[in-house]
This record gives sequence, structure tokens and C-alpha cells, in this order.
Amino acid sequence: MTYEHFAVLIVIVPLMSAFAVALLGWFKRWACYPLTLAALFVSFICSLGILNTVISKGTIHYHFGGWEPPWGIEYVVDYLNGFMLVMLSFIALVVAIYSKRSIEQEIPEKIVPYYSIFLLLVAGLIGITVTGDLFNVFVFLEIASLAAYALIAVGEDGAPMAAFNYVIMGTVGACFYYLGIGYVYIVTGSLNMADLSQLLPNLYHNKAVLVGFALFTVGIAVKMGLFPLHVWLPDSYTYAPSVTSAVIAPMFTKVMAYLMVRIFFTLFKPYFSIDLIPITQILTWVAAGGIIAGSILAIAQTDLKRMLAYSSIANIGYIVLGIGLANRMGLTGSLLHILNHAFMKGTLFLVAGGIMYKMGMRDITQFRGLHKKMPFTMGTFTIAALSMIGIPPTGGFFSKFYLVLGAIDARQWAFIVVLLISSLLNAVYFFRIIENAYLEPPVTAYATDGGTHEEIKRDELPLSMLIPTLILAAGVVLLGIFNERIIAFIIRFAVPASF
Amino acid sequence: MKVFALLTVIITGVMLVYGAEDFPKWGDPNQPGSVHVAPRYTQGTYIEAGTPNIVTSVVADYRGYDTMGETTVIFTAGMACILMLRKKKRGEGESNV
Amino acid sequence: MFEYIVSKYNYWVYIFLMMLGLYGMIGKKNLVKKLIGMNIFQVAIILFYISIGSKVGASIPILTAEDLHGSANPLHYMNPLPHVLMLTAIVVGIATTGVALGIIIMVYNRYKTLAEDEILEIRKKSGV
Amino acid sequence: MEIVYSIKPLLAVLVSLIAAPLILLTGERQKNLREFWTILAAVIKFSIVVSMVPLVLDGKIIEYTILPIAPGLLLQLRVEPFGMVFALLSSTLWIATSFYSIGYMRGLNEHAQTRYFFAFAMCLSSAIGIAFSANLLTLFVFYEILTISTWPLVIHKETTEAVRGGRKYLLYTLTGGTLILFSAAMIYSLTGTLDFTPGGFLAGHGTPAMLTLLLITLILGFGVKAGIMPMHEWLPTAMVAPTPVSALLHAVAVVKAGVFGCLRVILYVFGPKVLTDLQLWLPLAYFVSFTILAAGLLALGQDHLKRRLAFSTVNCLSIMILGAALLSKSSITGGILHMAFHGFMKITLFFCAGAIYVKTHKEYVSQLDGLGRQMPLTFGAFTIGAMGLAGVPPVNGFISKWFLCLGALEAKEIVFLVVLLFSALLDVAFFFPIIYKAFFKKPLDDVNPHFDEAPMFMVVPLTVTAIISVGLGIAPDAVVHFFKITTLAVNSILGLGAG
Repeated sequence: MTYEHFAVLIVIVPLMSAFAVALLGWFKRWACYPLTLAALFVSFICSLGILNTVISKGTIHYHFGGWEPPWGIEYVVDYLNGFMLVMLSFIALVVAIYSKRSIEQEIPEKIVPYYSIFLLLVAGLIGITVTGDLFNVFVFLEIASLAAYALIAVGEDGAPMAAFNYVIMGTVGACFYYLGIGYVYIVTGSLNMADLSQLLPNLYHNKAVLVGFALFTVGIAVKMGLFPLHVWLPDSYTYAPSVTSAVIAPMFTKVMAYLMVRIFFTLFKPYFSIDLIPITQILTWVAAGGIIAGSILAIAQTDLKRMLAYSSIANIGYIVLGIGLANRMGLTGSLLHILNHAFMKGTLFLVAGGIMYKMGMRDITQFRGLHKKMPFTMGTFTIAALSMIGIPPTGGFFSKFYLVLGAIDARQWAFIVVLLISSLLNAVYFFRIIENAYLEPPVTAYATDGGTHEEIKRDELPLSMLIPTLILAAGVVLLGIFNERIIAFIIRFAVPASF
Repeated sequence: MKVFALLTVIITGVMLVYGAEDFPKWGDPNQPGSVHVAPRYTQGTYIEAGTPNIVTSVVADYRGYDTMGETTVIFTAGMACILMLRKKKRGEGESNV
Repeated sequence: MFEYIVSKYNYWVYIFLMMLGLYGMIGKKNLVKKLIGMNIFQVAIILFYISIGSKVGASIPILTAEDLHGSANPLHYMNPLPHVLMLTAIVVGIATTGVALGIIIMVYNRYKTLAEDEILEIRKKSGV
Repeated sequence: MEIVYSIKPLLAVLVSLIAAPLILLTGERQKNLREFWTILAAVIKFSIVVSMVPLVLDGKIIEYTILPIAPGLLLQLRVEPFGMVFALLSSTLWIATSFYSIGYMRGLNEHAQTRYFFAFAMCLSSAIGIAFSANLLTLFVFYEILTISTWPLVIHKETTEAVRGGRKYLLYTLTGGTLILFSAAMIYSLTGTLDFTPGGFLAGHGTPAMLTLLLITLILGFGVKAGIMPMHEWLPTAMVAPTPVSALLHAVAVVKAGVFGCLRVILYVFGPKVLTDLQLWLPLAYFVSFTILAAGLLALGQDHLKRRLAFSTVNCLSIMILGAALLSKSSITGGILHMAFHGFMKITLFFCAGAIYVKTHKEYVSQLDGLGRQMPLTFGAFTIGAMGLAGVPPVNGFISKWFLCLGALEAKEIVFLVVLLFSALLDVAFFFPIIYKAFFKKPLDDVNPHFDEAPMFMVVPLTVTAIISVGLGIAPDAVVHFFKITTLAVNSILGLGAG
């Protein structure tokens, strides 16, 4: 059965290419970039194959070494991680295409190890997503985390400190997570998710399981930067190289959100996470706080990337809010928002990187006249920003719509207010930029007699950077227009049936 | 900061102690962790994996994929150090890892 | 009560160590001390796992000659699985420490100090 | 009701949507080609809309489903009489405004003309989309696009004042948008549908308190654009925009979209039955009556010509909503007719204001002394528009006001008859001084006492709209059958037979 091997290849190809890049790059530096692209492209094809197989033949199970679970390690791909895989590998591919010029400018002497680690990061994230074994998640989580620490640390001046804080927080998160595994293991004796979901219901009142669940939740919350455990996130996103921000922001937190869904609703039965302990309720309130706090903090920033980072915190709030609402509409909105937000944030960070590349700055107050200089870049920025605000027909609107529906279904009026207010706050901080970018530079005032403006020459990004940005922006719109198709064919089945 | 740290630590500690209440006693041979998956490894190690050392057979065979991940972690750490610390070559000088 | 405490002493030890490590990570100002805290934290968890695997009266998880062909009684051998997991975790811990040390070197090269508040001071002065 | 499936409504929306990028790509270099696109799109759009008139008159409904947009919700266009009125209005006036804009923009040698025409085309697309929307979500999609695409027009001048006006505009309209989003989600979760149905579809759903809340949020949401007090603040502020934009804002697209939304809500979502049963129509009528009177009084105090017109607009818009709120046959007819007719009259007035500005750079009423001798055509048209708004026959305003008064009588609420008549009186009070000054006062020193009109591109459109206003007053059923279509709409709402 060849189709099953896609599930493995999607991880192994980037992983092996990471070794190959490191080796080959030693002799031929130019080879890194095409090799990376090729690996990610194969990965992307595999993800499509996987999703296709999942849709046509159902869940894929792959047993490593032929050892049947729970003794061996198993890869399980169903609708939930099937669509995550496509998203991850696609964004990784697009960002990789973009990366060439930006990296050559920002860290020219480190291209070889950069690409190698880039691939390891992608492999790690994909590995977390495909696996059906709790401990295997931890291993790949560490691969991804170490890669992320390094990718952040090579950024500009504040980066090493940001990376160090990230290491400390990230390690706490990861350790809590594998301590959680220990707590679950000690009372069940298994590490396989499917096996555990069978074993755990008898132990739902066991204190070890309760604490284990709490440890999972806190650990993942730290890793995904959920408010108020987000302290590592803004600095890391701000000081990291542009490409790093553009790959970590849309992917890492989303994978953690996926893991949260997986643990809440697959490893544990929804009835445990929702009814037995009030964890989902607590999470919704925490998330609501994160949405408001993130949005307000974003307004206070003048650094584009830092603003985007705070906006990420707010958006993680959306995703967790949807998970916490724990009904069909809410979770649909949440999963859709994972997808949409990955595209929007990807676009925004690519644009931020593009501005950085061309102008060498990202201070919002200096953006005047950018639309003339880089019309396409600012056009894509506008599209993504509108999506963040939630203007139809972009994707962001629909995920918000489902989240609102979910809040209505849960009869949680406070959250509806939070969602609506936050989209206004989003409007405040994004329109501030759009306004700046579309206005003329302040030096030449407007005059009724047709005062002449200083001519700003068009100076667009090189195509290798522009096209990926455009692709992601187009994705933002397409995801919005075809959201019903995505829900009807994929997300509908990814939501637990008991909802 | 100190107070905050102490508070966090105490809360975590209380939570962990609370969870430990339902743990099996130390060294209990029949604790759930030892009776569900592990016996197969003990009994099958030589027949299925060909070595009397159970840890070896689990590391390298039953859960060999984890071990591959583990080596990748080391590789990642190595590459990370190269990425972070390698300086531009000064003339003919060796790279400074 | 006393018996209860004694029968689970391994857990209390690990919890104490872990709290120690966690305090070091959050409460200490020096980056290397934070890192040491992190190591204590990780080692505590490793100890916890290893103690899960132990069985009273059991031997190391290497089969004796007569038990090779499937006749082994699991009660006579330690649970190997936590050991395996901890092999991985130890490696992960080392790798993390390595990367963290690498980052510390970068920090030191830039600020010539490893005290967090001094670094903050320097950064405030330079306006970054 | 016979349903015809046709792609025409989609084409009507797409024409200007396709024109928009063409305008953008053609750019400043080839002005004539760029303007050609505008005019071409306007004409094509008008012909498509008109070509659907006979079918609508036959009592048929034209439908086109673009794609499903959410489970159970379609992005769907449906042409029925009420929407047709709005579509006809917008597409007719677009042609006039296009010509006028060309004159205005070139006359003043304005900057950023490409952006201007681009946003303009986007606005019209969404206006037609709003007119043909088959359900609340589709309406909302186009409504938000309209909001965003109007913004560049408002801040066109890029002065601090304009930017502030733009911010205010966004704040108000986006807040309105979130209220609508909330209501739409709420209604969807109550009824499982959002399809507009003549006579409403909310009957039998939800508690009275819930329905009252929904009516409030929806009227507030759409009322922001319709300038109902106290949400009218943005309208006079947005007067900093170039005059054609004001004309477009106030007479065609934006505010009318708000009114259209309000009427849709009153007549097609709630329906007369629900509103009567819950006794909601009376408070609503009082609410808008307040606006009618207050806006009229405020208009008296304005010296800035465009601001005076803006308050007159606020007044008229609420009159339309009042017509619908009274729920009697004649009042609804009057309300819908006034929506159409007011467009022609008000755009004439704004065109005049623009022509005066281009020619003489005068913006204040107190500066207009004797200007009628210099610009007889402009002021003649102005007189016609003003008469129409005051309800003097034979201008079309008379017909709609006549029906409104009849409706107030039918509803047996004499108060509202008084309101209507008093507001007509106010109209006289704030318009006739202008006419008097222009024609009979001694010219100021800087007025050229000889015939010296604004550019032809401007004078012709304003003359044409003035003539149309009179023409529609004499024969309201001429050419595009406004009156007949309105009657059809009213009959379908009230559940009366065709004819």
C-alpha cells in the first residue's frame, strides 16, 4: 500500500534533506536553497496525497517497524491533522521560496545552517502533527523548539535575549508536557493516544489524571503563547530574522493549538474536558482576556513586527476561545481560524519582512508613501489586514462569524461582545498602518491648486519575494470565498462527532 | 519577582503533591505502568528483537522511531550552535565553533 | 500517615527537586543560574520517570539466559519503558542545555554580562 | 412567484469589479483610457440592470447562486422589485456621477485620481451587490466591502481634517458592521436561515425581548450609514471629501445602502406582522421622527453649503425609514419611492455645490450672493432640486411625499403627518434663502455678472439629473418604471396580489 507511506515521507523528506543541506552546503552553498525547496515541495505533495487518502479511504494508520500499537509508535492521520498537514507544508513551502533574498541580506554568512534548521523546524512541526504517540510528540516538539530557538537567536540586536527567554519558557512548557505524559503513564501504562483514550475513561476521577491533564494544558499554553503565558512571544517575533518570524508565527502556535484540540477531544473524551472539569470554561475566560489584552497592547506598538506579535496573541485567544466554547460551531470557527490566521499572519509577516528588506525599518510612523513605492506589497498587506479585522469576503470574517455563532450556541454573551470589540480594536491598529501607507509623505502638503508631490519611484520587492506574498494573500481571499467547501469536506469531520 | 517565583513554585508543588496522592506506591510491581505495555517487551525482547537487553530492544526496535528523533535533536542542537556561533572566516582561519 | 509519606518518598523527592529547579528558572537573575535551574528541573522529571519503572525485588532489564525464549516473568525485571523514554529525555535535556549555552555566549558577546537586570539596563540605554 | 435563473445579476456586480483593476492598471499615464473604463462599465452596468426590468415587471424573480458560503447559507443574488429600485437608482446615477467626476477632478487637477476612480468602481459594485442580495449575509458581505471602499474616497484630500473624518467614518460604520454581524449570527442561530422574505421571516421565532434586541441592533447597525441620529456624526465630518464623493455618499451608494438595509430589515426580515404584534413600529417611528426634525433644525444653522446639504440628507433618510416604519401601504410606497427620487434630487444639489466650488472656490452659503446670474444653469438646477425636496410639484419629491403623508393618515397617526409637513417647511426654510440670495441679492464684488458656467462635464450631468427629477415628477413610470416596480414590491411585502 504505497499511499500509507506518504504519512512517513512528509516528515522524513525534510528531515533527511536537513542532513543533506548541511552536508552539501559545506561544498556548494547555492545548492541549499533549491534542495530546501525540493524537499518542502515533496512534503507538500505528500500532504495532498495524505489528505486525499483520508477523504477517500478514511483514517491512515502507519505502524513503525511493523510494531502494532500500543507497543510501537504509530502515525495516525485523520481529517483534523490531514488539513493541518496541508496547511503547514504549504506555508513552509511558500515561506521558503520567499526566504532566499531576505536571508541573503540579513544573515548572509549563515545560509547553510539556516536552511538546515529551517527544514528541521518544519519536519518537527509536521512530526508533531502526524503522530499518534504522546511521547513521539514530545520528541518532535523538542526538535521544532530547538530549531526555533536557534532561528530566533540569529536575529538582530535583541534576539539572543529574546531567544534565551524563549528557551526558558519553552523548556518549562515542554517539561510540563512530558511530566503530564508521566502522570498519565503511571496510572495507565500506555503512551499511544488511541489506546489511552480507551483506557482513560475509567480513570477520569483519578487525581493523577486530573493533574496530568492540567500539566498538558499549561505546557501547551506556554508553548503557544496563550495570554498570560505569552511573555516570550513578542520579543521573539520582533527580533527574529524576517523569515523566521514568517515561519514561526503562522506555524508553531497553530501546531500547538492543534495539539490542544487533539488532547482535549481525542486523547480525553469531550465529556471529560467539558463536563467533568471546568477547564474549557477557564480557558474561554483566559482566551477572552488574551484577545482584549493582545489587541490593546498591539495598538500601543509602533514597531510593525511587535504589533503583529501582539496581534498573534489576540488571535491565539480566538482559537482557544473556540476550543473552549466546545461546541460544533465554536470548534469549527477555531479550526477555520487556525487555517485563516496562518495565512493572514504569514502574509503580514512576509510583508513586514519585505518592508524590512527594502527600507531597512519597520517603524509604522515612517510608512508614508509606501503604497507608491511598493503598491503590490501594500495591496497584499491591506487584504490580510482586512481579513484580520474581519471584513468579508476574506477568510478572517468567516472564522469570526463561526466563533460568534459558537458563542451564541453556548449562550455566552460576554464572548460575543469580546469578539466584536476585538475586531474593532483590530481595525484601529491596522487602519493606522494602512492610513499611513496610503497617504502621501508629510513633506508635501495637499494643495487645492494641484500642488505637486515629490515623485516617489516605484521600488517593488524582487519577484521571488513578491510572488509568495501574493500567493498567501490570494489564499486569504480564497479561503474566505470557499470556506463552506473546506468546512463541508474537511473540518466538519474533524470536529468530534459528539458535538 | 522573587515572590512571584515562589508563588508559582508553591502552586505547582501543591498541584503535583495533589496528583501524587493517587500514584501507586514506590516499587509496586503491579502498578498500572508496569502491567499494560511493558510485559510484552520483557517477554518478547529476545524472540522479536533478538537481544536480551530489554532497554536496547525498545530503544532500537520497538520505539526506534523515537530514537531517530532523539538523534535528530542532537543534530539540531549541533546545527543550532553552528548557526548561532559560527563567525565569518577571518582570512584563512578556521571557523570558530 | 507516616507510612503513606514513606511509601511514596520518591515522588516527594522529585517534587522538591522540581520546585527547586523551577524557582531557579524564574527567580534567579543570572542567565547561567537560570540554566542550572532548568537542568535541575529536567533531572527531577527524569528521576520521576525512572522511579516509575522500578519494582521491588526486580532486577535490571536484561534477560537472564533461561528467560530468553518468552518465559520471562515481568515481575522479575524492571519496567524498561521509562528507561527508554528517559534516554531520549536526557538527550533532549543535553541538547537544550547546549543550545541555551550557545545563546548565552551570544548574549555575553553582545552585552559582556550575564546578569539579567544589567542587560535590561544596557538595552534601555541603547534604546532597543 | 416565478423564478428565473440567470447570470445577469452577477454580471451587473462584476462589471465594475472588473473595471476596477483595469482602472488601477491603466493608471495616471493614460487618463482618457482610464476614464473610458469607468464610463464603459457604468454604461454596461446600466444596460444590464435595465435589461432585467421587464422580467421584474412581469412579476418574475431572477436568481443566481454564486456559491455556498456557510453551511445552509448561500452567497446568492436575487433580483426582485425592491432591490431593483435601488439598483436602478445606483446604476443611473453612476453614469451621471462618472461624467461629473471627470469634470470635477480634472477641473481641480486633483491628485490620486486613479485611486479615486478605483474606489468609486468598487463602491458601485458593492452597491449593486447590496441591491441584489438575497440574504442578510450576502448583504453584509457587500455592505462591508462598501464601507471599506468608501474610505479612500473620504480621506481623498489627505489633510489632517480628511484623515480625521475618515477615522470617524470607519469607527462609526465598522461598529455598525459588527452590530449587523452579531444580529445576523443571532438570527441564523434562531431560524437557520437569513433569506429575505417579503413580509419577513422572523414570525414565530425567538422571544419578544430577543426580537426587540435584534431590531435595535440591526437598526443601529444599518442606521449608522443611514445617518439616524445620534449616529449621524460622521456624515457632516465626511464632507471634507471631494464633492462627487459627497454626492455619491449622500445620494447614491453609502447612505442609501444604509436606508436600504434598514428597509430590508423592517420589511423583509421582521415584516409588518412581527412589528405590529410586538408594537415595535411605533417606537421606531418616533425614533426616526426625532432625527427628521432635529436634522432639519440643524441644517438651518449651517453656513457651509455641503454641510447644510448633509443635514438635509440626514433628514430625508429618516423620512424614508419613517415611511417603512409606519407599515401602511402608502407609507411604504412613499418610503421606497423617496429612496429613489431623493437620489436624483440630492445628487443634483451636490453637483451644484461642486460646480460652484470648482468655478468660484466658494463653499459657504453666505458667499453666494448674486451668483445665480453668473451660473444660471447651476442655480436653476439647484432650485429644482430644492423644490423637489420641499415637496413642490411637479418635481418628483412631491409624489413620494404625497404618499408618505397618505401613509401617515392610513396608519392613523396624525403626529407623523405633522412631522412630515413640518419637515417640508424646514426644507423650504433652509433652501430658499440660498436661491433668493443667488438670484435676487446684489452680486458680491468677485462675481462675474455675465454667463460663466462651470465645465461642461459638470453642468451637463447636473442639468440632466434636474431634468430627470422633473420628468419623474410628471411621469413617475417613465422608461424604467420606478412607480410600477415599487408597487410590486409593496404588494409582495404586504401579501397582496400582483398589480
